[in-house]
Amino acid sequence: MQPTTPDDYKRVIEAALLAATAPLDPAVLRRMFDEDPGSELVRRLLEELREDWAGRGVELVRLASGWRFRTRPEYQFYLDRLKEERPPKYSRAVLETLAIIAYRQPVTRGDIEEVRGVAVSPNVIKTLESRGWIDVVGHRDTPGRPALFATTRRFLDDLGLRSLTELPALTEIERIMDLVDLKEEIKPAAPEDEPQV
Amino acid sequence: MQPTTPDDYKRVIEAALLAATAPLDPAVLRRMFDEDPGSELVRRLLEELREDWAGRGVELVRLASGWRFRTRPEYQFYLDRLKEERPPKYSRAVLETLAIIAYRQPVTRGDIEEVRGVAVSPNVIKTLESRGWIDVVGHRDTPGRPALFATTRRFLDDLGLRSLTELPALTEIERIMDLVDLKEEIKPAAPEDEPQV
Amino acid sequence: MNDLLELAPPETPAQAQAVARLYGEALLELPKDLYIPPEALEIFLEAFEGPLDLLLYLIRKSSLDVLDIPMAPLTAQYLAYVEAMRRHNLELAADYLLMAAMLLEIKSRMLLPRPPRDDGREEEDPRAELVRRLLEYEQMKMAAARIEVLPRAERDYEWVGVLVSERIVERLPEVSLHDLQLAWLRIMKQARLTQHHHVRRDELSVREHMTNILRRLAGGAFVVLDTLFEPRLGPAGMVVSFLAVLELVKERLVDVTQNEPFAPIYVKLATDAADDA
Repeated sequence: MQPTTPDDYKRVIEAALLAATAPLDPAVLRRMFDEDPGSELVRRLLEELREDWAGRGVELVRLASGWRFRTRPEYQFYLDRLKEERPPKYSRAVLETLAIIAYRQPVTRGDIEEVRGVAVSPNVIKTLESRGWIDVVGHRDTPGRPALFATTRRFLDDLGLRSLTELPALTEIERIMDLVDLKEEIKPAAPEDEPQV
Repeated sequence: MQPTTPDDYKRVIEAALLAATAPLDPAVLRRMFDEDPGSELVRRLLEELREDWAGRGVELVRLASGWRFRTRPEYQFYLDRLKEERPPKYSRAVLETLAIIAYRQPVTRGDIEEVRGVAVSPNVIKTLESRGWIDVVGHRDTPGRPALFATTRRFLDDLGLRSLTELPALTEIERIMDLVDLKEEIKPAAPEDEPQV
Repeated sequence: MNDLLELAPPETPAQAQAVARLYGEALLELPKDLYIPPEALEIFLEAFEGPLDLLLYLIRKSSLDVLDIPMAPLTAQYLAYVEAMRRHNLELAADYLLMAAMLLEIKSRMLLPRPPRDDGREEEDPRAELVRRLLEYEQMKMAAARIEVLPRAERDYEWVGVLVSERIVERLPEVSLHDLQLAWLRIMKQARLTQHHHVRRDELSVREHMTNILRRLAGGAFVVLDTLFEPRLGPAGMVVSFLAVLELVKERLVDVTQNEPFAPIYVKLATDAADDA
């Protein structure tokens, strides 16, 4: 197969760019052919290709070191779901803090520490705040005027709840607890609290 | 951007397949969407995509572990010129070992040596393992518990096969061998298969 | 693939003729056929994958019938090769010597008369095992050649893999209700050692309203109490809202003021509490 028409050249260039693992420079693309199509034609074909791919999930872009196909950012949402890697997990400290805020709101850091029996690291609060799941809804009128934390709408949205009352009922939890306690009598083992996020 | 028309779904699927680093199964593709387009539609869109790409430098193929885009072999001549290094050439020892594993799997190293009549170098096995074409699928319950080797899906994918049954058929010899095994007195009139392809 | 063919030593036309003449005859002319220039011997040997490969070459080159191998000439030819190798001090693999022994053994058994077996069936041909191995090896050798010519990734074609454009977005952990439940479960288990928390659904509802009211008051302004109650919540909702206000007062989170009887009741965040809310 010897490319003769511009379309022949375009097909080869397209295949090369789709399979490339790095951006390709027009000069490099020209090297593929016995008969150099010339920089003028290659440039024109690259522009044509860019237009051919307009409106699709993949676009041809010109970068500092050459041309490259890449997926459009709008498609990342879907491609992310193909990723093998499991999403990161919050530490136990973060989850427990979140649970306390969710069930006992509004609460101060001191309240959380009292329930958990350990100090709450500022990072834990920061993690939940930056996620947009908790915020400060006021301050308690006690010495130091500690901030009162509560969960946000966003928290409900992200967990698919319409209201806090849709959180798992605690009675149910306590029933489970009793079961767990029963089991633990046989084999007691509590993992250590990991300190950080 | 929420896909609504079949074309929307097709664009996402195309982008996913173009960006994938391994074949993608229809079931995996469906997982990208909040609203499952259903296996019927996905299958139809894949067929459509395959046709859309006909006559271009890249083709959509169905392999053992799913669908994947690859360049057409006719274009390799050009793409080779962009390559920094040559693809590995496998020695006869490697290829014969691969053939024995492919056709007789699962086999131990001893089985391979029995067929080839010579010791199998550890490098041969290592070469095939590091290419991801074979792996250990178990151990034979004999003294020394030797490892049992089999070919992987990647082997099928890399050779463009959907299943082991698509491997090149073994030669007529097989039939002759069965006859030998039966110890029948037979003088085959037909000449032997020519030794090469 | 031509590789395999190229590996075989080149034959002169004279050799080819000699071989052809031998077809069907019981004997091979060893010296002519076997002559290998000493400098080529090493390369020649490397061309073979082992004794089976060498035997197959000898058989195919002489167009012998693999199912009816003339053992004497084949053995002689094979031994001549092995001897040539040995003379040139090439490291001779044990596999080659083992095969030599096997050939000699078969040859000697062929010379002996085969007594009829008790069951009346004919005694197995001493060559059967050798033939089986030769055929199986040849079959795999051909299979290897056929696999070799299959279009192969990275040699005959490339996988397509365009760059995935990724905005630098931190992948956020996912939390499920189950996670929360488990977290709470752990907390309660620990807390149980000291005290017993009774948090009921009703209470949760009150707490949600407490949060909502605090948000309403976040500006620090006075808010008319009545406006904190949303009629759309129904009587139960109104009661819960009211309980929430009472709870907030009890926890001293809000101040409730009324200038005179029947005047509007105002609610605001507790003194100074709104400053940095």
